[in-house]
Order: sequence, then C-alpha cells, then structure tokens
Amino acid sequence: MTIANFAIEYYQYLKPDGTLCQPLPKGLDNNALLELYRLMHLLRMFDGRAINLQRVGKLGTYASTLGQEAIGVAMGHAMYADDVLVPYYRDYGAQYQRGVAFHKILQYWGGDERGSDFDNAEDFPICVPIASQSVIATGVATAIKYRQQKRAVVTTIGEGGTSEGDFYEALNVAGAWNLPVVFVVNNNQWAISVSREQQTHCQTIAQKAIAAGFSGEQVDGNDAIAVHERMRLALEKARSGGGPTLIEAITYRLCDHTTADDANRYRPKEELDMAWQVEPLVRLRAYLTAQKVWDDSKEEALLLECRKDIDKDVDIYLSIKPAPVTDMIDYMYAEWPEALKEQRATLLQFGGSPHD
Amino acid sequence: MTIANFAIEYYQYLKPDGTLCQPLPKGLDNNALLELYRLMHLLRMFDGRAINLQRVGKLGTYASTLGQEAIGVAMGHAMYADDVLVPYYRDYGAQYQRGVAFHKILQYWGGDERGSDFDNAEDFPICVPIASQSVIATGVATAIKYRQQKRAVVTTIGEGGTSEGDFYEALNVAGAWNLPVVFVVNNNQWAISVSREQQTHCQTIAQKAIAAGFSGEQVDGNDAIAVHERMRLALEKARSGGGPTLIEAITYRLCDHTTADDANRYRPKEELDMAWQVEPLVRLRAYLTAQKVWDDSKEEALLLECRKDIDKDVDIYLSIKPAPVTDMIDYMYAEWPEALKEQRATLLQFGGSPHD
Amino acid sequence: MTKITLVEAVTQALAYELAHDENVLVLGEDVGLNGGVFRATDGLQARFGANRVMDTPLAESMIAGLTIGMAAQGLRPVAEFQFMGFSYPGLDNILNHAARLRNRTRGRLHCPAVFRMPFGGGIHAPEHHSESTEALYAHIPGLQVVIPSSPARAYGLLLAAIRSPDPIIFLEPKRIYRLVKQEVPDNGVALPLEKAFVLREGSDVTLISWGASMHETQQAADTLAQMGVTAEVIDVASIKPLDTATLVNSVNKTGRCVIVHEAARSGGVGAEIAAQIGEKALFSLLAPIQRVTGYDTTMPYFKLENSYIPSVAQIIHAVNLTLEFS
Amino acid sequence: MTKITLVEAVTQALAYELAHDENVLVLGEDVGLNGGVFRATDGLQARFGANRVMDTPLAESMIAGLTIGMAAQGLRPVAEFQFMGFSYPGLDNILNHAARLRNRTRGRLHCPAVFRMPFGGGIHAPEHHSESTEALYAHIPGLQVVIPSSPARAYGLLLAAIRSPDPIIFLEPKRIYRLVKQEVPDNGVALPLEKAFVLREGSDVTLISWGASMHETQQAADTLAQMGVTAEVIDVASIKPLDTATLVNSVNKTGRCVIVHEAARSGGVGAEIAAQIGEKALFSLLAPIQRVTGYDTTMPYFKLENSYIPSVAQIIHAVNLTLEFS
Ligand SMILES: Cc1ncc(C[n+]2csc(CCOP(=O)(O)OP(=O)(O)O)c2C)c(N)n1
Ligand SMILES: Cc1ncc(C[n+]2csc(CCOP(=O)(O)OP(=O)(O)O)c2C)c(N)n1
Ligand SMILES: [Mg+2]
Ligand SMILES: [Mg+2]
Repeated sequence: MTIANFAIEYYQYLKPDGTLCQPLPKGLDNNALLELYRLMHLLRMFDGRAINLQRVGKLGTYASTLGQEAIGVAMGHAMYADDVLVPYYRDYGAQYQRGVAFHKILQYWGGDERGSDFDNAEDFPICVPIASQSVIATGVATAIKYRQQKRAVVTTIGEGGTSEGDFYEALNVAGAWNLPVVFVVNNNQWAISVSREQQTHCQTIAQKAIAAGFSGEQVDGNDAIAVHERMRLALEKARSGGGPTLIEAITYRLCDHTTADDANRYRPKEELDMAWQVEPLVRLRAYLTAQKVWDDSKEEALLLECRKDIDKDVDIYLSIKPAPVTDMIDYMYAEWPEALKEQRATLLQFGGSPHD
Repeated sequence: MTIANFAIEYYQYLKPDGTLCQPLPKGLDNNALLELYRLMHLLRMFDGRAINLQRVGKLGTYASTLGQEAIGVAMGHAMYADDVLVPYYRDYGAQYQRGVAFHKILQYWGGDERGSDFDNAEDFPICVPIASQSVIATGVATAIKYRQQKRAVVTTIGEGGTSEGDFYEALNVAGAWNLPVVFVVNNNQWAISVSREQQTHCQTIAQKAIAAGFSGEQVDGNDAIAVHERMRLALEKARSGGGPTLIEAITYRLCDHTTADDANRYRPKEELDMAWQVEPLVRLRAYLTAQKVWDDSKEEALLLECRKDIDKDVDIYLSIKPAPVTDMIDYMYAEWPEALKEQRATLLQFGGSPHD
Repeated sequence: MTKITLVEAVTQALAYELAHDENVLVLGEDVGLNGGVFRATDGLQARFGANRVMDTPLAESMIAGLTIGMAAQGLRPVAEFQFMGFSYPGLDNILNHAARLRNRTRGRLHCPAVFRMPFGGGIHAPEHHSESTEALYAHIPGLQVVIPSSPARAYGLLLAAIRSPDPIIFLEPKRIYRLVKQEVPDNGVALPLEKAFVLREGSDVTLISWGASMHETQQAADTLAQMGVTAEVIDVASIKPLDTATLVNSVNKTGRCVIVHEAARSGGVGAEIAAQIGEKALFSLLAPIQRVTGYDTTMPYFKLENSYIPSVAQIIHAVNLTLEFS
Repeated sequence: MTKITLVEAVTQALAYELAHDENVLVLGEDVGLNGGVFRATDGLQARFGANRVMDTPLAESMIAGLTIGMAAQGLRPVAEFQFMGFSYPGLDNILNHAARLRNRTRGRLHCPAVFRMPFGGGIHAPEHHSESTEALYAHIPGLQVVIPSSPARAYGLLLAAIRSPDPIIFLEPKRIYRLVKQEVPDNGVALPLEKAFVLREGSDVTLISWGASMHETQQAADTLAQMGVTAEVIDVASIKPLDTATLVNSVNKTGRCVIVHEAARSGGVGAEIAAQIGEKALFSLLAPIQRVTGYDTTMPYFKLENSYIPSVAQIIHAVNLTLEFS
C-alpha cells in the first residue's frame, strides 16, 4: 500500500543559448536583469583579481566562485536587507550586496579577522567548518520566529556539505518547527576531488528535504533568473510563516577548489569544457543583447567600471594597517578575564610587532 | 518539470484482530509462527522480570521492550547467524536469538561490563549514545563488502534517534557505497517525552532513506509476520549486493521510557489504551488459535516453560561474583601501558573490594 | 524560607531569569512537559509557555548550533544536554563557533549562551551517563566553565552565567543534585563567575576540588580536623579561567596541596592547577602536590564506580603523604 | 637512499603496510585520486586500488564510526581527518566507542584503528585550519596519542600505530611536513609507541616539546649551546600515555625544565607534564617549570599566527628565567 508520494521539480527560465523556456517571472524586468548581469561581472572580475593577489603572495588561500556567480548574485538580490545570511565560503555575490565590501572579503582570506567585522549587523561571517552554518541558521530563524518578525534566514552549503549530519539536523528542526529559513545548495558537482556521484546516491540533492518533511526543488543554478525567482518565492514563503525550503542550484565549479588545489589531478577535461558551454554570464548577455538592452560598448563600459570599483577595494585592502597583536586576546571575551591577564603581558612582550 | 518521483509503501499481513490481510509469505509456516510467538512471550516475561528486579534494587535502570516484541523477535529470526547485529537498547528479542543470554542482558543493566562479553563474536553490544551505532554499522558493512562476503548487517534505532546527524550520515554512505546493511527503526511514537510529531515533520520515517538515495518502507511493527518478511527480503537484498534498506516498524512503547522514567507525566492515557488494542502478541495468538495450532493449554504450558527459562537466567545473574576492581583497568588496552602502571597500584590500594 | 536542593536551585535560577528577561529561553531534549530527566526544568514550560521552554528534536549538534544562532540574535538561550556523555556531538559547534564568535567577528557578533549539562557518576546510571570530561571544555579558549557544588552557588552562578555576554559551560554535579538542602533566597543576586570559593580556612594543607567531589573533600577536612589537621578547602567553581590567585595564596600559606577530581587523571583540570601552583608557589611547597583523581580508564559501569570515584580515605591518605614528606 | 620529508615518510609507511597487510585500508576525504590535500596518500589509490584507499563522503562523524566498525571486524583502517579543526564531529564516536570498545566488551571486540590528522599552524592556512587541540584527545582514556616530529619518527611511529591492537590518534605537525629531509629506510621497522625520544643530551636544563615546536626547541638548544648552556631536548612523541620516567629522569639530572607547545596554555598537555614532574621530581627542581605555549585564545588567522606560535626567543627567555632563579 502506497502511503506517501513525493516529487522533485526542476526550474529554468533562461536556456544556455540565451533564450527563455518560459515567460520571465513578473518583477524581474530588464533593469533588474541588467543589474544582475552587472553584479555577476563585478564578482567574476573580483574573483580573478583575488586569485592574482594570491598568486603574487598578497593573499592567502582563496576560494573562487568562478562559474557559480548566478547563485550568490541572484540570492543576494532576492533577499531583503533585514533578512539574515548565514553563508559558506562561495557567497561573495550575496555578501557584497549585503554590505560586505570586497576589501573585507580580501581581508578575511588575507588572514585578518577584521574581515568579518563588516557592514552588516546580523549576517554571519563565512563559515569554514562545513555544515555548521546550517544548524546556526536554524537558531537565527528560531530567534526571528520567537520574536514574530517577518524576516527570513538564508544559509548556503556545497553539495558535498550536504553529507554532513549537521545539514540534516538543520533541515529536520527547520521542518519540525516550521522555521523561516531557506537552505541553498551550491551543487557545483565537486567537493574538492570527490564528485557529486561519489558523495551521495541521491538522484537530486533537493530530495534530501523529503527527509525533513518539507519541499526541496532543483533550479538551474547558472540561470540567474530562475535562481532569483525561486529564491524570491522561498523567501516570501519563509517570511509569511510558510516554513523552510531547500533549493538545489545546479552549477559547475569552473575553478579549482581553492587556490591551494589543482583540479587537474582529478577533474576530466571534457567535463570542464562542457561546463563552460552553460556558464551563467554568457547566456544572460545573449538574452539582454537579444532584448536590445545590451551591446559591446555597454559591455566595455561595464568592465571598465567594474575594474575601477575593484581597484579601489584592492587598494584599500593593500593599505590596511596590521592589527595590534593584542587583538587576538582582546576580542575573546567581553572583557579578558582577570585570571588571564598575565598572558596578555607575555603577548605584549613576545608577540612582536604586528605582521603585514 | 518533475525530475524525480518517490513513493513509500506500507506492509502488513496480520491485522490487529488476528486475520490476514494478504496471504502468508512463503517460508513462514505455522511452526515458524509458533516459534515467533514463543519468543515474544519469553521476551515479554523477561521484560517484566527485569522491571521487577529493578524495583527491588537488584538491577539498575532498565529499558523495557513492552509492546515492541515483534520487532526484535522477527528481526532476530530473519537474520542468519553470520550476519552482524549492531543494536540499540531495545533489541533483546534479536540479541537473545543471537547468543546473548538473558543473564548477560541483566548483567549489562546491572552495571557490569561483562554483560557485553556474550556468546557472539561479532555483534556489537547495546549502544547508548544514540545513532552512533548507525555509523558503526556502516563500517561493519564496509568490512563485509571489502571481503566480498555474503553477509548483512542490521542496525536499529528509535524514531527519535533518526533526528541525529549520525543516522543520516550512515544512510548516506550506505547509499553511496551500496552497503549490505538494513536500518531498522523502532518507531514507538515517543523519544522519552518527545512525541513522533514533535521530532520531525516527515509523514513517515521511512522516507528519510530518500535523502540517501535508496528505498525506505513502513511496516506494521506489531505484526511479526510483516516484520519478518520485510526483514528477510531486505537481508537477502543486502547479502546479494542489492544495497541498503530502511525499514520503519510502527509500534508503540507500552512501557515507560526506562525504569527511570514516568510516562504519565507526558503521555495521554487514551493513546496508551488504544495502543494496547493493537499490540503484537494478542493478534498472533488469535491467528494461531484460528489455525487450530494453539489453545489455552498450550499457552499455559508455554508460560510455564518461559518462566523456568527466565528463572534460570535470573538465578545465574544473581549469583554472578563481582568482577575484580582491576577489570576497569585491565581491558582498556591490549596491555595496560607501562606508564600507567602506578595507577593500577593505586586502584589496588584504594579500590576496595569488588562491589555487588 | 524553605530549603532547596542543588537541582531545585537550578530550576529557581532558570525561573527567575525567564520571569525577568524575555530574551531568556530554555531548550533541550525533554525539558518541556517532562521537566528534564532530572527535573531541572520542572514546571517551567507550564509557567512560561512552550515558546520559551522548548523541547528540541534529538540532535545535540543541532542543539548547540541552534543555541548559537539564537544567541547571536541577542537572545539568551540556556540549552540543556541531557547528560555530559551525550554532549560531544555538540562540541564542534561549541568549539568552532560559540567560543569564537566574538573574536572572529572582532566583536560584531557575540554568543551569550549557556550550555548546561549534568555530569559525573555515583547515581547508578547506565553506561555513558556518568562522564566527567570537564577538562575537554576547560581547554577551549573562549569558553568559561563553571561548576556549582552547593544550592546557593548553583543559583548564583547560573544567574551569572545566563547574564554573561559570553558562552558558559555550566556543569551540574548530578551526584549531589539532591544531597543537601539549603536556604537560597530567590533574590536574583548573581555570584561572580571567575572566582574560587574558600569554603573553610585552614593552615596545614590546601584541599582543592569542585563539583561532587567537594562532598568527599569536605568530609575529609572534617576527619582531618578531628585528627588535628586544619585543611583549607577551596571550591574552584570556575575551572576556566582559574582563579589562580586564590589557589596560590592558600598554598603559600599552607605549603601543602591536594587536588581532588573525579575525572580521569591525565590531562584533567587538576594538572593545570598543579602546574600553575608549581609555577607560582614552587618554593612554598613542603611536599609534592597530590592529585586524587579518577583513573585513566573509562568510567566503569555502576558496579565498580565507587572504586573509581575518589574516596575520603584516598584524600586523607594523600594529605598524610604531604604531611609526612620529609 | 633518497631523503624524504615527514609527509613523504607518512606515505611510505602507509604504502608499506598496505603492501604487507591486506587488512590495512586508508580512508578519508580526498585521500584517493587527489592523494589528500597534503598529498600524504599520494599515489596510494593508483597502486592499491579504490577498495583499499577510499574517498569517503564529507562527514567526519561517519568517518569515525565507519572506521570503528571496520576495525571491529579485524581490519586495520587508517582514517584521515583533513584537518584537526574538522575532526571534532568525529570525537563522539572516538571517545564513546573507539576508546572503549575493548573495555566495554571485556575484550570481546577491539578497535585497531588509526585516526590521522594534520595539526598546528604556521602554513598561512585559512580559519579553522591551524588547530592544536591534542590535549582533547590526550585526556580520553583508552586512546593513545602519538606525534612524530621527524621523517624517521613519522615512519616508525605510524607503522607502530597501524600495527597496534588499540586505537591511535596520530597527529601530524603540518608546519614541518616538508621542513627537513631525512634518509628513512623503508624496512618496515616500527618504533615503540610509549616512548619519549631524547634528541640531545644536556645537563643544564631539560627542554620538552613535541610536534612542530620541536623545531624551535632544537633551535633554542643550539643557541643556548653557543651561550654555554647545554640543554637536554626531549621529543615527547607519545603525549598519551606519557613516558614520565624519561622526562623525570632528565629533570632530576638538570634541575630545570621548560615545556614548549603550540596549543593553548590552559589545560594543554604541558600542564600534565608539569604536574607529573612536580609530583616526581619536586625537590630536584631548582626553578619553577616554565611553560612556553600558545595563548588561551583561538589560534589567530595567519596574519597574527607567528605572534601566537612559541618562538625561539621565548624559549630562550624561559630557559634564562629558570637559570636566573634564585
Ligand atoms: C567539517 C569540515 N570538513 C572538511 C573540511 C575541508 N573542506 C573544505 S571545502 C571541502 C569540500 C566542500 O565541498 P562542497 O560542500 O561541495 O562545497 P564546494 O567547495 O564545492 O563549494 C572540504 C572537504 C571543512 N572545511 N569542514
Ligand atoms: C546522543 C544521545 N543523546 C541523548 C540520549 C539520552 N536519551 C536516551 S534514550 C532517548 C530517547 C530515544 O528515543 P527513540 O530514539 O525514539 O528511542 P526509544 O527509546 O523510544 O526506543 C534519549 C534522548 C542518548 N542516549 N544519546
Ligand atoms: Mg561542491
Ligand atoms: Mg521512540
């Protein structure tokens, strides 16, 4: 006897060739699309610059978002300012729109905690211990629900991270408590060297929400329009008491895992070539060009403008004065405990001058 | 666009009134059913005796299986001797059939580690840290797979425990590696005081397997025939390379959580009364009586025989000599490290004589 | 005023803060209608509602993460782990996030959360229910670890913990949950978090302990007094950070020191205390510091647990060793 | 013979055991084709197959539990946690099961598993990648915790760890993964697990350390030698259990002791060592034991990490303190 049925839906608006496969969602006019396009370019350029900085020794290990720009950018655009983002480490596209200057992101990967002291009072910093952000997001959502606010929490994770128990525990409590949270999975097909297929036997990552009793869906993660629309709906649902949603955004990691990685060791070249055919910028440009709201000269101007913006942030980053070594102590507690004050003195004596 | 569909099936053979809702599965003849019935009685009687021992101070906290006998008994019966059981704490029905004498179970709850040194070389002892058994079971299954043996692993858990990340991580790797393991969920509707509905928003626990890409199913956990048949099939599948299965057995905790619990604080009386209407022993007795293979005199004889068996085990338990206090040290490592030998001397000096 | 037990003092403190600060919430497994398996939250859900006193699903890592998320939003969640032995799945979130949130955001966010858990043996509980792994938490920078050993200290320290802007691990010695009753005025007055408590002054030896072992330590001091040995008895209470000054001052006075804890010996908090006293009072020491501790074994099941838990006889023996040292 | 680095010695030991014992398996995140993020398992999958060198899904608690289940079946799994900072989700299974399996079944089952993880700072890694929390593992009864600090010791100790019938936490100091090269014959000869290594004899002060800090400790000894101070340098190597005899003998000889570790100070393994020396060699001590350690803060991001990691100057200063003590 069949006692329960489930289905997973897939959403796409913009095909890789730049044509629509269904009418534009209302609310997303050409101006909005131009803005998404601008942000994706800005992000991609920032990304390239960060990698260059790392190559010349001016930045530590850096996690690139190449090829995955549609997710962060569309997600960030769909969120309200008073929503809360609990990100992982490939969400600069969203963070940027929420008050996190690029120089803060550089500072973070540059080995300086002050990079997470950015212009957003409630958003979490980048999360490295994979999937812990998921459970934390449910706590933020619980606070919002307790205070009966109409706000949503967005938390992100890679498809590899969905194998962690924390991810599931978060889904489960979000379902059980009907929490206002949207779980976004950046399914870029690889978790460092472990492929999507090795990671889990699921047909889709979206169906993992079935284990928590709420809906999951797949979206073309290289389609900024689709990501935006599905995010908008999920956020609206969350804010209005409809509970959690899991959105699996299908994309591809066109970059190495981080600058410390060499994907050539494990990634088939053909796969990479194919992925370049469906990447998110080209298709949106094709669409906008067909709409006659974009052309080569606008592209050129945009690139110039992006470069200027990023130059500015890079300059700021490079000119930041080192933090006093005592910073490592002074923010551990509201007040550094009396009992530990001797250690502060030792640090002052031996910590050396701040490094840069 | 719908890209994936899933369905959850429910299985039952024997209705609460003792009539069949579908033909008996082949292989389960009346003799086998009589044996299941005998074992369920034996288990229920053991359980009552253990509770009594606890009440008179001869046993520590004890976790009863009252009402859930069909699961452990049918599961244990369906397993082969060379399968491996990685149990939780309500599986005496299975453990007993696999070489764990009742006096060993008493010894375990009587606060003596030797209770887990029982007559089965590979089965795990009772697991208390909830859901850790699930991941361990996947390791046992991995060893079996590595050695290309035709054996299966069975691991059990309560429905509350399925909220733990470990449970999901275990499902996921079992799916990804196609491991020979059967996950059995004793869904007795309560996790101490937390109800099934508070625990997860899922319609079924069975559907949690969808998150790991393999099949889950629900079975009437008070129907020994259904549990036996679904276990048999899942075990066969596992042994023959077909991969994992999740079986959710629907039952009811007719007892307190443990002897340290008072379910009256939280459990509605009507719910308990209703659950008694569908418990597993009565229906199998009704069926066997209708089959004319059972009657009151046989019942009486069986109860007498059970009592004798259990008396014997209780006597053994009560007569066990205390362990030397040094046992707490001598089994920590293959050899107690040289560096810690002083501690052994201290224990000998101050550990007192063994307690009983 | 009626006298209350340690666990009742916990309930009283929780009720006080729930009543006075709507940002305070209680959460955990079975803390609602059931009032917790030790009844530490008894009656709180009935009084404050299920949105203030919340039964969670069975998932400790989630409980930890959830608590951190709530705290980052300015709530003051008090999470319960049912037993210390089941707290480890939460350790990752506590260590990697709770303990670091302020530091890694340079103060932009912080984590005013309390993680309560009963710990220790001696109640004839099943396997895994009798842990004393306070040293794990005490080693984690960014945490404070507090252990009350009387009803009054349970009340005052728990209030302080809830009001603290930083995460506190609050360990409750379940063996003495109901051992003694004390008058504990429900006046909302907190005790300081960073302080050790000198329970008894003495000049011959300093006895240092915390949690349930305070009981045997004080009994030993009684017996020693009858033998003409006056022991100074200190309840460390805050095992992280340590109130080293109070400990060192005492040893400087007595010249002898015995540290008592139920946790396994190697790497226990007693080691840190001994090391600090060695650093600061070496030449006051008339004899080596003695540690009376659990063994480097898993806490045995209850049949043998009394052989594991430090006894009064062991403490007295250790004191005698320090006295006889020549 | 070619000289190899510490991380290459790890690979060599793994390869040796994989080749000689079909019960040995390697598992972890990215240990297969990628050869591990530090290349510790480089080439092993190609040589021994994907059923012997297994990429796991991304789930550390599962990795721990899986390893235990395999070990209980008589395999000898060697699991890698990619970084110590990501090992904590596995702690529950390690503490509650790996460390106890033999004891709780009174020997019926046991757990011959190795849990490898790179630890420590100094490689300019991102947040959470530079942990030194060896004290957490070292406190857990039933575990042995081993740390190599040279290629030869990495090889010999890892062989011993894999062959051990009990679970071993094998911590690899990644800062010195490639710092020095050494001839390490691939002869399958294991080193003893419970022993400290006296790297250099001396009579003025005993320097005790492990892991990457051995490097600064030995540098300090060099400098001190130039200053006319001969330091005895001991690599503890086995931080659980401790080879107390070797440490105490040395301090009895030198009368002075400096312990160096990168981990946070409070509750670090240095505390246990100091406590044991205080217990066994109190009146040999001519000066208080000095601990040169990380601070009780989260390991800072890499811009400040050099200010956190104990420096040669700090070690020499500490030695001078012990020498000047009057
Ligand atoms: C708990 C934990 N384990 C391991 C790591 C090391 N690690 C960093 S990124 C990564 C792979 C993540 O893959 P995925 O979740 O797919 O995200 P992606 O990087 O592909 O965006 C791993 C294993 C970590 N950061 N945290
Ligand atoms: C990791 C962990 N957390 C908490 C507990 C305490 N505890 C013991 S049983 C239990 C409820 C379990 O409910 P369920 O999984 O439904 O199994 P049941 O007891 O109902 O058979 C809890 C919370 C534990 N043993 N382990
Ligand atoms: Mg990925
Ligand atoms: Mg249950």
